[in-house]
Amino acid sequence: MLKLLATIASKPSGALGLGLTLFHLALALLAPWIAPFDPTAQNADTILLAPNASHLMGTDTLGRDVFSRVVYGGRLAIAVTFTAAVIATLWGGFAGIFFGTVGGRVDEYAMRVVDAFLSMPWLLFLLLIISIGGAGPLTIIPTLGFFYGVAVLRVVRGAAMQLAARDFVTAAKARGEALWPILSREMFPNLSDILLVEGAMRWSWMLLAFSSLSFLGFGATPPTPDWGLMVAQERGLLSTAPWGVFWPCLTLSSLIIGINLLADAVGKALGLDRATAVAV
Amino acid sequence: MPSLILRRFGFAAFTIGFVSIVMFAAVEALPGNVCTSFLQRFAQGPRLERCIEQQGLERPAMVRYGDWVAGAVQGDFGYSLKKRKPINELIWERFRNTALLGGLAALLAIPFAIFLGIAAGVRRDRSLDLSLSGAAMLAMTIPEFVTATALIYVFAIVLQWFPAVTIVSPGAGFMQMLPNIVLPVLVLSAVLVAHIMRMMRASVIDVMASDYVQMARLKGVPERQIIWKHVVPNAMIPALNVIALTVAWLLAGVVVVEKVFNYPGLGTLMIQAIFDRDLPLVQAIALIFSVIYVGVNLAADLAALALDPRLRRKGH
Amino acid sequence: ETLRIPHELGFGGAESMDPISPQRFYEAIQNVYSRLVRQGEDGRPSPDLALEWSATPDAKEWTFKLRPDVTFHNGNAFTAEDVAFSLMRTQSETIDSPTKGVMGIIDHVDVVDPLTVKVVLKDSHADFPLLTMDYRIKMLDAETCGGDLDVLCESGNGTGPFELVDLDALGTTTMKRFENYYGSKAGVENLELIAIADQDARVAALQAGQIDLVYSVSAEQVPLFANNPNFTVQSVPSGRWVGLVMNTQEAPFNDPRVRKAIRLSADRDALGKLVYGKGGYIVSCDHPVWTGDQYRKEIDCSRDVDGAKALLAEAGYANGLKVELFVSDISEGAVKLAEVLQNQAKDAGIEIELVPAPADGYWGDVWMKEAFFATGWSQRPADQILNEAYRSGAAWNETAWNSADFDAKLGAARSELDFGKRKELYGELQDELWETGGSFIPVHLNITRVLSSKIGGLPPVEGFSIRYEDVTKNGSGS
Amino acid sequence: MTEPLIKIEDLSLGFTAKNGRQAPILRGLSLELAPGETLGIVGESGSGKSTVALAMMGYLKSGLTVFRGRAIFDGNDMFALPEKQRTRLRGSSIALIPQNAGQALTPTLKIGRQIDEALQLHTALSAGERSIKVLELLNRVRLPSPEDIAERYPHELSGGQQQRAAVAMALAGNAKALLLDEPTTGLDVTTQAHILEFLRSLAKELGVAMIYVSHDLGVIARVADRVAVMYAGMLVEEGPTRDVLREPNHPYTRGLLASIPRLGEPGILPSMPGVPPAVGSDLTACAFADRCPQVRSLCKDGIPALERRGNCRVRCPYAGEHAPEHLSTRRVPQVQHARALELQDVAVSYRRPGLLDRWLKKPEPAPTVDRAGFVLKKGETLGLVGESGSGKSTILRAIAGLAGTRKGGITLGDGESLNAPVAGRDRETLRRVQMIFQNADASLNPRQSIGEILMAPLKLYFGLKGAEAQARAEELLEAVRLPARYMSRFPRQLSGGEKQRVGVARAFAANPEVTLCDEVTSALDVSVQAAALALLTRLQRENGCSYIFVSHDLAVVRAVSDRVAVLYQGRICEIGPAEQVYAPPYHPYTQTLMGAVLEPDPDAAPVLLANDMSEMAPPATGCPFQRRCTKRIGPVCDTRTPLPQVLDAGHVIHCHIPAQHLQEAGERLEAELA
Ligand SMILES: Nc1ncnc2c1ncn2[C@@H]1O[C@H](COP(=O)(O)OP(=O)(O)OP(=O)(O)O)[C@@H](O)[C@H]1O
Ligand SMILES: Nc1ncnc2c1ncn2[C@@H]1O[C@H](COP(=O)(O)OP(=O)(O)OP(=O)(O)O)[C@@H](O)[C@H]1O
Ligand SMILES: [Mg+2]
Ligand SMILES: [Mg+2]
Repeated sequence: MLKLLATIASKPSGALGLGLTLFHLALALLAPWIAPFDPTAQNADTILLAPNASHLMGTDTLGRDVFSRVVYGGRLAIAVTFTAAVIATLWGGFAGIFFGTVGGRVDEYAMRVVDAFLSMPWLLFLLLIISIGGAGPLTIIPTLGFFYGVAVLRVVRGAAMQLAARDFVTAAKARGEALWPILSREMFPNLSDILLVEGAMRWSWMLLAFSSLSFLGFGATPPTPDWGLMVAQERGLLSTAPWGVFWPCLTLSSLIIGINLLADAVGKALGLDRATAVAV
Repeated sequence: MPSLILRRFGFAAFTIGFVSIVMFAAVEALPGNVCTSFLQRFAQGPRLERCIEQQGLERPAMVRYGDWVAGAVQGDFGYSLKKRKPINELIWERFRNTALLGGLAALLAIPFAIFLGIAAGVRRDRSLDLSLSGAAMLAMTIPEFVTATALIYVFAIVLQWFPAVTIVSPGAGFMQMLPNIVLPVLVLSAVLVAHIMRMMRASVIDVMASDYVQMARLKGVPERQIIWKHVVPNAMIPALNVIALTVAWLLAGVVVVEKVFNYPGLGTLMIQAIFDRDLPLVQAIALIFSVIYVGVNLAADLAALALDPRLRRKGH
Repeated sequence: ETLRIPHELGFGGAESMDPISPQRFYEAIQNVYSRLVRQGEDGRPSPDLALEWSATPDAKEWTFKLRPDVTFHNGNAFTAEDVAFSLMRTQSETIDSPTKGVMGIIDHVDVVDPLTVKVVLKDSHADFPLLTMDYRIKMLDAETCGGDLDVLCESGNGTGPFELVDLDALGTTTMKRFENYYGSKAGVENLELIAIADQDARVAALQAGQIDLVYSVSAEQVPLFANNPNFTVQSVPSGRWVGLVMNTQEAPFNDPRVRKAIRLSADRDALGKLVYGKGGYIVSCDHPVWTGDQYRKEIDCSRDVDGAKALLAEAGYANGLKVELFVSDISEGAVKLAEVLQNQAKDAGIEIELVPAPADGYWGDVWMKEAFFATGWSQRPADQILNEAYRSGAAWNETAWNSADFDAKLGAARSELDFGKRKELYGELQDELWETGGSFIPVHLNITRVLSSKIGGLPPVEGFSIRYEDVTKNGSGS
Repeated sequence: MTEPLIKIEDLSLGFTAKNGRQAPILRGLSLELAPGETLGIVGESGSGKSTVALAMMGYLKSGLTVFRGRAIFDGNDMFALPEKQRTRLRGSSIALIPQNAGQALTPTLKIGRQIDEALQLHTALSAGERSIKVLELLNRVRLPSPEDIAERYPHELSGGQQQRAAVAMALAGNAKALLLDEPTTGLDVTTQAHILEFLRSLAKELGVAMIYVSHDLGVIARVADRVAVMYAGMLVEEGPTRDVLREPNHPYTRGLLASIPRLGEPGILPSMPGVPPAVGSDLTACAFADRCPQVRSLCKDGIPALERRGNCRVRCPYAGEHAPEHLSTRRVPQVQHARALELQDVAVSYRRPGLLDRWLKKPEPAPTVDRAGFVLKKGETLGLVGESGSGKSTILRAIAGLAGTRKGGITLGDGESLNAPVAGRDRETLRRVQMIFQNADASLNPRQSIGEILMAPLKLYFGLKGAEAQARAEELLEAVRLPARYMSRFPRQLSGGEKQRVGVARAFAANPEVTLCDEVTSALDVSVQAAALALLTRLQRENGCSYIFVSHDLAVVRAVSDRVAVLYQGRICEIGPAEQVYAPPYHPYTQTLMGAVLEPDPDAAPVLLANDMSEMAPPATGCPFQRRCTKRIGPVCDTRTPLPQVLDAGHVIHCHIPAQHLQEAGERLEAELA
């Protein structure tokens, strides 16, 4: 693990990705200690101040400190998408390994269903679910987790199939190992790299999706500080108070870039070529 | 060959059927029904009864599903709860607008992206590749609503080249639409180009390392000819399906783009329908999008079939 | 030249050309039809189709002298018959117009001669011309409308400065100058009403030069245009407000203590400052009558968090109250206002969850449908607004305010001929609204209007006082 | 001597290692090739054979640079030439025929189109003339119906046909020199023999010079005039084929030749110990010193020079000294009377009819393997030979319980049925049958240490855990002659031969009664192969277990088997004691196989009997070999399944032709081969 980190950090893009990701995680975790102001505190005397010494990134239309809001602004998005990414990776990964290993008719039929799911417009389906279940993490996390899991499943299953054709898996099957030891001991260790990279990639796309939802009004709701919501709220003032839009955009994009670079670097360090993954 | 094509069509039909079931089931699974979730506090008395009657909710789910599908095939998606109008009257104009937006974006982005992907893949790790890949990475990670906002600021407000929001009558012709869709198409294309380019690049790099490209070199084929005759068709094959999937998934971004540009398309209609909890309308739009997506995938499948002689072998 | 103004698509395409329809297409009827009495620049009644008017001493019978030689867009002559028709249909039970409550005071209308009408009221009303000044009391052609008092009349055939060319509420509605207009001919040849539901989008469209004016922008949007030679910013003090509405029949708002607690939890001045900027507003105490109105009652409505908490505890919400508030970007600052109240009410243990709704169709779909939602009203005279919004059964009685006592007092106030006593009665009504009403009206705000600097002839006046026929573009026209 | 066509002068090339050090792949190589001459290059995998071949075209794989030396073709220094001229030379004057033609042909272009492309580049012919020329070329490489082939895509040709198409492409530019990089590796023996004969005649007809790269000395013996033996990027011996093969001078060449099994002298061969030095490593001594049986102190002092000896050049100061004789040991049969395994009339098919097929009442395709029956005694080795796709692996998979549906019965010696698939067998039954796989690399989980790999069966079958399992695993390693410290290593840290030993150890961890060996040596270099065969033989002697040994190499099978079964299209053609099967009478198919065997002997010539067409599926009725048989006797071959003719000592031939005739035909072949 340490060696992997060292390999990643040895390339500038990998180091940048790692740095950005860790930086954002730290920011989100330590927000209460970093943010100088209460991110929801409105103040009529500090409306739309340009960046200055006490408000490093200026203030918004309700006089709230943009810096504090930006620092807090990733918490919900990161928490929601990270949970969803973990769910997606776990279930998609497990199912992918399972179907890739088992093969045959079961796999064939399952893949039909998976392909059908993949050809659903995910954002719209998410919106459909939201229209039924209402907006909120409890709707969004399982839905994101499920849909992105389908994509993970597809990728992992492809890799698992190639792996399952290798003789050491045949050897384990011939030896009479039960399914579970085959999945966990023979298959999983060889696919964990792919899962790691897939998970990271999906996580970054989910961040993008979640911020889009927030922007549309289906993700975070006021007064939660959230990057997507902040952009939606301050967007109209781009020409007079650009800081209200600029900083949340910058932080959001830098986190996504960071995760992307990190995933690329991890993939390269582990010898995977993952540029062909679907950006779902 | 014909049987292969039939198979693809069959699968597309299966997919649409499956998606429709999932969507129908998702709505069925909700506590209460379409009417109660629409009427909320007012779900009682004659209003509820009228709604239930109008939506035909007293019939069993299977029958309703059958009717829904049968209607949808004929372009009849039922009745909007909120707008109190047949859904097909509501969506046709907007479908046209969205198709114009998405279609134009795809039409421009795909060839351009493929070209860039080839350029980057061929010049792997050189400055052109690095700058293209870097730009792609940026375009992929910046949310569409941010790009859109920035473009509006620069091109509509500062330069005043294009309108900031879409202002056209529902029946407007193409020439009237044109200035309005330049910016939305740009935003959608940027993301598409980035993703497809990356994919194409990876595929080109793979193919460049293949034995047959080495062989072509050793045969004395000039580099340019190697790229266009040997690399590109073969790099396209694996990329095609992935491109289709990406195009399909990314076109969901029209919802965001339409919202930002106030564009009268299916996306904005869907957002409104969700706010209104007008589930029949939401379902209809989601189904239409699914059909488009399946269509895109089908097109990619058929293109792959045309490109790849290996797929055409019988019984494969 | 074409003047392009936005409309808010508040009814999502269901906009009607009948001025008294609940879904009246305000921007269109404003220019197509005329009133008997229009609102002058000072807000006082000024002649329009009626050149002069007078009342009997008990203020029960009002006689209007009409303008001669006026024709409708279709060439029909405008006569006293049309006035009688137009006034009487406002009371139709089947149409159920929001004006019904206000105009219900009319008993009948006598046609004295083709250019004279006598309006006989059920009760005395000293300020009756104020009522006829309402932007919906437009004169329709009885013939075009078929003379039936009980059906909507959406012909668009009026006497106004512009005639309708193409009605397209979802897109662009076009009008052209009416050449036989009785007043000064319109300064622009064409008028386009462009549907843009979203406030941000309207502002963006104005910035991009796609439209020529935005009726009202919020305080923080002013800097987008200030110091920009391409735009003119006008600020007009007015009785306009953006507020929140609690349905007094729905739990938990059916408990007056809850309503009062929410009202007490607000710091109105801070709210005004946050939402409308310094000086762009006048604090109000949930009474719809603004300081510019002669009947305004001054009330003390300073913040009282403890009081609010006590009331909540009494009402059984000692551990806090959680409510949903439906808001949309309908009028300037609506969403921000909700956010600020959310923040302020938190201190009193009231948790407000904001439920976003689309602006497009808000007035038809959300307003008056939910229990707690945003609203916006233009300036109206005291009598009109109190009757229109608080008389039980009135079409736009958004708080579902139902008090026989209140209704009786309303009647008494308008029939009271003595100004002092009348003012006192109106004051009591305002007091009652503050104590128990369902409206949250934190401030009355200045209208901040932004025009393209190509526009001329549009003085900084209240919205209902604008005369679009005088507006010019690029110095063209008269 | 004429002016050489190709001249490589002191060529060193390689990659630059991370620390900036030059890591050579070729070390000071000098070679010459005269027009019309064929040079064979042999050596173990990784010795740099392909790199030399490519260097002759002035081509370097990405990442490689020339450190020193020149490659001169026809008077041009290929590496100094401007790119444009180099490109023009390639494909016209010097052409390459790749190892895997299937992968070297662009999949999306028709064969005709690809040949046409070469013509367009290197000739001035018009389009019409070119299309005639394409057909002519296809005809010249003896492809049937050229018009048809020209319109096909590469995947629509068989492996041998692809190889021929590649040759046609190489010939398009009227090349003076052809480079062939293992053009027949991966092809069946029969196909390989056909291609080689064809190449030989081509070289004679056209007078082109050829460089033939192969690790198979049998192939080189057949085609090359001169042989260059490479080791660790260096030439260790070079000279006329006959001299090198008959009187090898370098100990490495001698070792190599000694470890190749011969049909005529079955036996377990000596192997060379150790592994070659890592690619790119710094050499300060003779690269072979560590593995050399005759090593002297002088060998470690420096890299010996290439010295002339007779017609040859040799890189060994002690080349002249007589080496100790390499002795092969004959296997002592261990066959007991008791049965270990019995197959009765087994059929296996992979394709189960789908719902649709069943509904349409489509006739079921003939099973992949049919009527397979034999008995395996305790301590016996049964060899299974046959071309690729003949169902060898399928039979093993059926026994192991991995293959699809089947009929017939498989039983262990004590009557325990093996009809159920893996999931339906109990632990004990599973334990008694074990498999060893072809590709050692793929058969070991890269994420498990050797210890874990060995302990998995111990835990599964014997419930051994912890120290006990550890101790037993170390014993197993000991048994395959690997040190106990390998327990904690991972597969990637082992050489190919070592990995195969681990695979063997894993199978023996179960203490099996029957071990199924599927091409266990075909991925190994000959010297390593010899060691693996010796290991298997020793383990059998020690454990008394039985083997089914699958290989396509007749000589190897002969060396290790007591009995041999010859398989064609999933049907047994001939089965019997090894010495009987390898002697007349032969089944016509056996005879075809025998005729195609190439021995590292300059005088041995193959006898090509049947054509080399490859069949995709077994015929529905009649003799499986009917379509390729040269001795067909009539329609009976197509309609009736041949009955077994039982000869003495359990030798069975499935053929309609009377054994007497087969005997005579076989004797004629013997005579021809001798
Ligand atoms: N581009 C490269 N960079 C680094 N090492 C390389 C490169 N190409 C080849 N090598 C190494 O050079 C060595 C010689 O390779 P080459 O392909 O010439 O061997 P070979 O004798 O043809 O082996 P084989 O019989 O397996 O084909 C191999 O160990 C290979 O790993
Ligand atoms: N999993 C499978 N599904 C379908 N067909 C298969 C499968 N495995 C093998 N076959 C087919 O069965 C036939 C016999 O294959 P098998 O692998 O047993 O041959 P083999 O003699 O081992 O060949 P090789 O020497 O190439 O290993 C071939 O035609 C092959 O295509
Ligand atoms: Mg090689
Ligand atoms: Mg096999």
